[in-house]
Amino acid sequence: MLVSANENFSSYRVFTAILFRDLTVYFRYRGSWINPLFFILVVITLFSLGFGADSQALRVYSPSIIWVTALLAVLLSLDSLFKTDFDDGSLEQLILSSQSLYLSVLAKILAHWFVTGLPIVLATPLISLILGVSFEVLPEVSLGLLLGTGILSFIGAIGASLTVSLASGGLLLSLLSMPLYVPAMIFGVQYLQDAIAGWPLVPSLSMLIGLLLAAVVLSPLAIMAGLKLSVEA
Amino acid sequence: MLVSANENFSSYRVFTAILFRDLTVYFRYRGSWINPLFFILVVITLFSLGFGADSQALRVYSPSIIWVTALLAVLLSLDSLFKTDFDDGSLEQLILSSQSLYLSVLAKILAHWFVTGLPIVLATPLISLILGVSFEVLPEVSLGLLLGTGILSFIGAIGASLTVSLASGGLLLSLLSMPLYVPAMIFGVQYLQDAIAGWPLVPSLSMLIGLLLAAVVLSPLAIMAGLKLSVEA
Amino acid sequence: MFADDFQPTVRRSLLSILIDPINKQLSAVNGLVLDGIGCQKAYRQLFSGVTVSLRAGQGLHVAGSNGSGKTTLLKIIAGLSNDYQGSIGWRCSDELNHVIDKSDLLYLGHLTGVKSLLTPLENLSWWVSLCLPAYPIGSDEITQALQQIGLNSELNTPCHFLSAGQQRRVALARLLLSQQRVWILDEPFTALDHLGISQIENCIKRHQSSGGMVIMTSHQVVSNVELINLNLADYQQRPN
Amino acid sequence: MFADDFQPTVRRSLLSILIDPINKQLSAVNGLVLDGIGCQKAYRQLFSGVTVSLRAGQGLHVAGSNGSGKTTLLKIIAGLSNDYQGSIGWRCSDELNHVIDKSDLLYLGHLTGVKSLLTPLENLSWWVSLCLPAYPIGSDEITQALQQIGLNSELNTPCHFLSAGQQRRVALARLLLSQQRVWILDEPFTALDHLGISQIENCIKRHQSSGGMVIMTSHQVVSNVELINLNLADYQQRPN
Amino acid sequence: MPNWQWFHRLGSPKWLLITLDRWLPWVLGLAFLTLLLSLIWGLAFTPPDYKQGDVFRIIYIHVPAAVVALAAYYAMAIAGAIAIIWRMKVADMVLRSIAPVGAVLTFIALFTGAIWGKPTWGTYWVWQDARLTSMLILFFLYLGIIALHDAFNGSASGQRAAAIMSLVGTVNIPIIYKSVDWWASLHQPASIKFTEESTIALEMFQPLMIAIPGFYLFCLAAVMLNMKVQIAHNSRNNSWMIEHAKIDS
Ligand code: HEM
Ligand SMILES: Nc1ncnc2c1ncn2[C@@H]1O[C@H](COP(=O)(O)OP(=O)(O)OP(=O)(O)O)[C@@H](O)[C@H]1O
Ligand SMILES: Nc1ncnc2c1ncn2[C@@H]1O[C@H](COP(=O)(O)OP(=O)(O)OP(=O)(O)O)[C@@H](O)[C@H]1O
Ligand SMILES: [Mg+2]
Ligand SMILES: [Mg+2]
Repeated sequence: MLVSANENFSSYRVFTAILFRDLTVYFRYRGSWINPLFFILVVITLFSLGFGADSQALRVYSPSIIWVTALLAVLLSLDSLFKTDFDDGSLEQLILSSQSLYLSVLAKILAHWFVTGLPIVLATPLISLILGVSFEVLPEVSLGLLLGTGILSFIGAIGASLTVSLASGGLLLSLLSMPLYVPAMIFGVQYLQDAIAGWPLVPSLSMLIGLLLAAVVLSPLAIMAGLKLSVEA
Repeated sequence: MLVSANENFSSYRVFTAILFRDLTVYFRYRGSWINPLFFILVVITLFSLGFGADSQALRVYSPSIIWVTALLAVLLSLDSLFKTDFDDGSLEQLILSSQSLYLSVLAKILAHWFVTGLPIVLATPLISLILGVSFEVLPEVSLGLLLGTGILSFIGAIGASLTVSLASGGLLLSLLSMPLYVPAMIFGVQYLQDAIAGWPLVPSLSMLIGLLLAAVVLSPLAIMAGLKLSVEA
Repeated sequence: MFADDFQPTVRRSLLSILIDPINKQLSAVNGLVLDGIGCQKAYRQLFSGVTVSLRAGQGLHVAGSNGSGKTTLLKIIAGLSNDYQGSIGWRCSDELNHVIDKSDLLYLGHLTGVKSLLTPLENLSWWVSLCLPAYPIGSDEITQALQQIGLNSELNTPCHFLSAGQQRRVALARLLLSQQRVWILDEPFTALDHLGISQIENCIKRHQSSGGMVIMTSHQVVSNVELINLNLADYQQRPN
Repeated sequence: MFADDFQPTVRRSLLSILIDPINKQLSAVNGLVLDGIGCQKAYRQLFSGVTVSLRAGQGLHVAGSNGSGKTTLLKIIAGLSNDYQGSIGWRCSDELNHVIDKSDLLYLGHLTGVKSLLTPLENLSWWVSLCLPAYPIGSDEITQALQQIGLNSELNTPCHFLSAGQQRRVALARLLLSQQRVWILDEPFTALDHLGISQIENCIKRHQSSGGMVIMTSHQVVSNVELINLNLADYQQRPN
Repeated sequence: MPNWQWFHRLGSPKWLLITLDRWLPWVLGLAFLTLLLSLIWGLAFTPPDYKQGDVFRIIYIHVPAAVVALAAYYAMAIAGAIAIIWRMKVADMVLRSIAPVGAVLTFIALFTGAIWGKPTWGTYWVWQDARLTSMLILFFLYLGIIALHDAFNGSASGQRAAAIMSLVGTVNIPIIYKSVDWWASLHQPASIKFTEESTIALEMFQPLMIAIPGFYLFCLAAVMLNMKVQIAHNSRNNSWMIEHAKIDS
């Protein structure tokens, strides 16, 4: 009894320690959390620039544009998720820690999501404005981005863990993650389309939630294996 | 006399040494040159997926799509342009070399372009196929991508040199480069639109060539300063 | 009663016993056993048949020339590499137990796990929460450890401003707080000045005298610590 | 005639003379002069007034505890940092010449510039083309240098597979080919075994006897090389 | 007492190479025979389709290639699972040998499908069609696994990484299979059914039923060849391999 209570407490301590350390590191570089946001805004602006006057088309394609850009922003930032820890040996310490690596991985991804996914979600009004999406569906679009960025972070982290020991892993990461992202893409775009058109949301929403749950529960398993093999390499 | 001839020879030797070393490093990871290509293909595929059935719209927006994707592919790969050299101390040796840093920087960017820009240029037929761009304007589109990827590499390298000493420079790099890219984007998209529509190319083409020349001549100056600053930090 | 020599502090006594996975009962640990460890890298046998038995309070100095496989051996013992032959385990009252809990090992390799963006204080606190989550180590103790190892004015300077030796010290400060039974130190004296080296040596001695075990490598002479010498050259096969 | 002690090989004689930038004529170099070098980091004066004059064939051992500023001083001399007071230059027949050509300096710091993806052979060849482009050094000589420093079977193994000491050796092999007049070595003995250290010491001795200069740091005792000792502790200001 | 000898032998590259050498000619020969038979039957002796004319004959390449490409992914993922759970070197080799074959088959399915699409759908490619896209994704998945494996320069970590990736990639398989039923699609829904009446004419169906095993055999032969290459590469420094190479040449 005592042991298990103690264990729970120390798991909790490890989880928060990793979460807060990562957040400190991210915030010490002010760029870390502004960058993905800035990136998504610039790319979306570029797109609308490209679409020019045809605001009708822009509105029709906005679900795809939002998703593709969010995907790229997350992908771009995922490269460094485990990289710095690998380079300075923290990853070895993480693996050697007696505490559950599963929790550590969860904490790291969560911290990462706080500085990449969350700012994007919070920027939904701005994104909607640029793309001319009606403000009436703001809650629905935000919810979609919330679930979506979560899925993107967790799935992308698998690729990040597998490529962390490679010098030029950045693009290999995209290569590996893209196929895995497709299901999320399909349902996510579907959901946004439904939301913007005012159709019933339950089917696509439940798919998204299911995907997120599956990603949260299952992807750390693959990530743990990926990290261990990377340290061995 | 003798000294200067000798100097020319050794400059040449340094240039080729850097060029070939970088190419060796890139090719040792077979991924390095396949990845940007793959990336651009996947993203374009995703885009066309997003655009769905409306292949007419796809054709109209293909210039913007091509440019945005090429830009992202180059940006993604630029992160590691000086990073690995910085991390292992090669950059210090490069700066300490008695030979002109200007030439060294040129060689590094050229090597990088060979493995990112060139594959994209060579993939023009495939890109045109996916986006439904007519094969008749293939030479013009290829030329546009040739000039465009060159400009993107040189301008992006400025941001890369400034952010190389930062741990999470990747997205800061995008942030710095995006504004610099805007002129190139505008003229590049213009050029591709002209090419696809069969309009006269001289005005936009000459702008692109001018931009490339300016980038090749001027950006190494900024890059040299950026690298020296990064090593001191 | 059991494992008397493992009780320098109340804390460590927690670790000196082991729950036998089969009989689910506590048993005392007498030492670490390496049994016929061998490793092959790229079709070359680096070493084979490394057999050592380390009792509580003993230390092992793995010697060998550059590239002989010292780091490889240490990583195997630390559990960071699975690509080896032989077996490693605790000797618990004459029986061999192959489950080594990770909370009993402290590994410090060529890479130290010091984040250059964080300050020494933040770095060490993180490590304490990560590797010693069950112990109530407060921030006072952490500050003290850093000061003891020679970092006074630099406690709140991000580590990438520190010198090579100071960065190593941030990592080595862990030894002062460690509750782990076995220390695995790969060239701990790198970049340290004389004072630093003697501090670490004292640290190791104290650990040994409280029943801890040390496995280390160093190309420098380790003068003040009693260590069993293990020369990897003796375990190399002739190339055939 | 001039600078007799700079002519061990035909090649080095090329470097032993200097083109005076003002009078555009050749002049002999007698030594390196550091004049009142000081450096401040984050409002703290690390050292100040470091004044040394090094004659051809002499060596300087910069000593000091961890964090005293040795690496900082070496980087200043190498020209990698511009943030200092004082001046550095060649002494050419009693005059001071403040232009030090980069081709006269070899710097080897904590980071070595060895690419882990490339083989030792490729790494050294690259460095030769980069830093000694004017000399006809062939691949035979490069291979020889690597073999001499103890890398035989690893010539074509990517460096990230090599051990810590072997990687340092790849970098140190430069010393065997070097044509530079001044070597600036920051802890060259890190990770080396005894044989490696004595090899490097011999290398430095040979360089000195052919008129070269060495500026180095090391926390280990340098026994076989004659070096002027410069203790940075003597140039520190009391904290006020 | 079960005989585990074959299992341990599997770990011996020498035994494996010799076994492969023994079986390869048979598999290869059988593959060529069945392929030839099905092609001649399908191209020359089947009546043209009343709607599509002779174009439909591409089915004898397209469908087997698509079916085997998907099956190859299963086989690869299973090899990956074995490699992870039992750490068998052979499973790694199997995985790495299947990947390029699967990639090529997927490409063939894509290519022939595109060619077929032009006369029947009026376009080479339809983006919103889930089956087409998911097939493309499968292609990328194969390429990603190959690239990942090779990026580690042949170390054990690379093999594990590829195994993990192949397992993770299985999430796409149900989508590829179910896509036609889930989304309105231009593409044919599954018409070959074993439990109910097939919705395809018997004359067209029979050569197809020979072509599919033919492709399976051909795939097997290619994988075996690849494995020989893998073994030779992995054991290139071993004395027995050098002897073996001498005997061969
Ligand atoms: C690039 C485009 C295409 C792709 C990627 C593609 C892909 C596939 C795939 C993955 C299968 C599934 C095999 C299985 O069920 O295991 C399949 C089967 C099939 N395809 Fe295609 N296909 C394409 C174009 C076409 C076209 C244009 C036609 C004819 C109009 C066609 C006709 C069929 C038929 C009849 C089957 C067999 C269906 C069954 O019996 O299950 N396909 N294709
Ligand atoms: N893939 C490979 N190919 C060839 N040799 C390899 C490979 N991987 C490792 N090695 C060899 O294995 C050895 C690893 O040695 P290790 O790092 O354990 O040495 P060490 O005893 O710690 O040396 P040091 O004193 O230099 O730290 C090296 O000799 C290295 O050359
Ligand atoms: N931004 C900064 N803020 C505070 N201190 C700084 C800063 N930058 C550098 N320092 C201090 O400057 C010193 C740099 O020392 P340097 O790296 O030259 O030491 P060193 O003599 O080479 O030591 P070692 O023997 O450990 O290699 C350190 O004491 C470091 O704390
Ligand atoms: Mg070592
Ligand atoms: Mg130093």
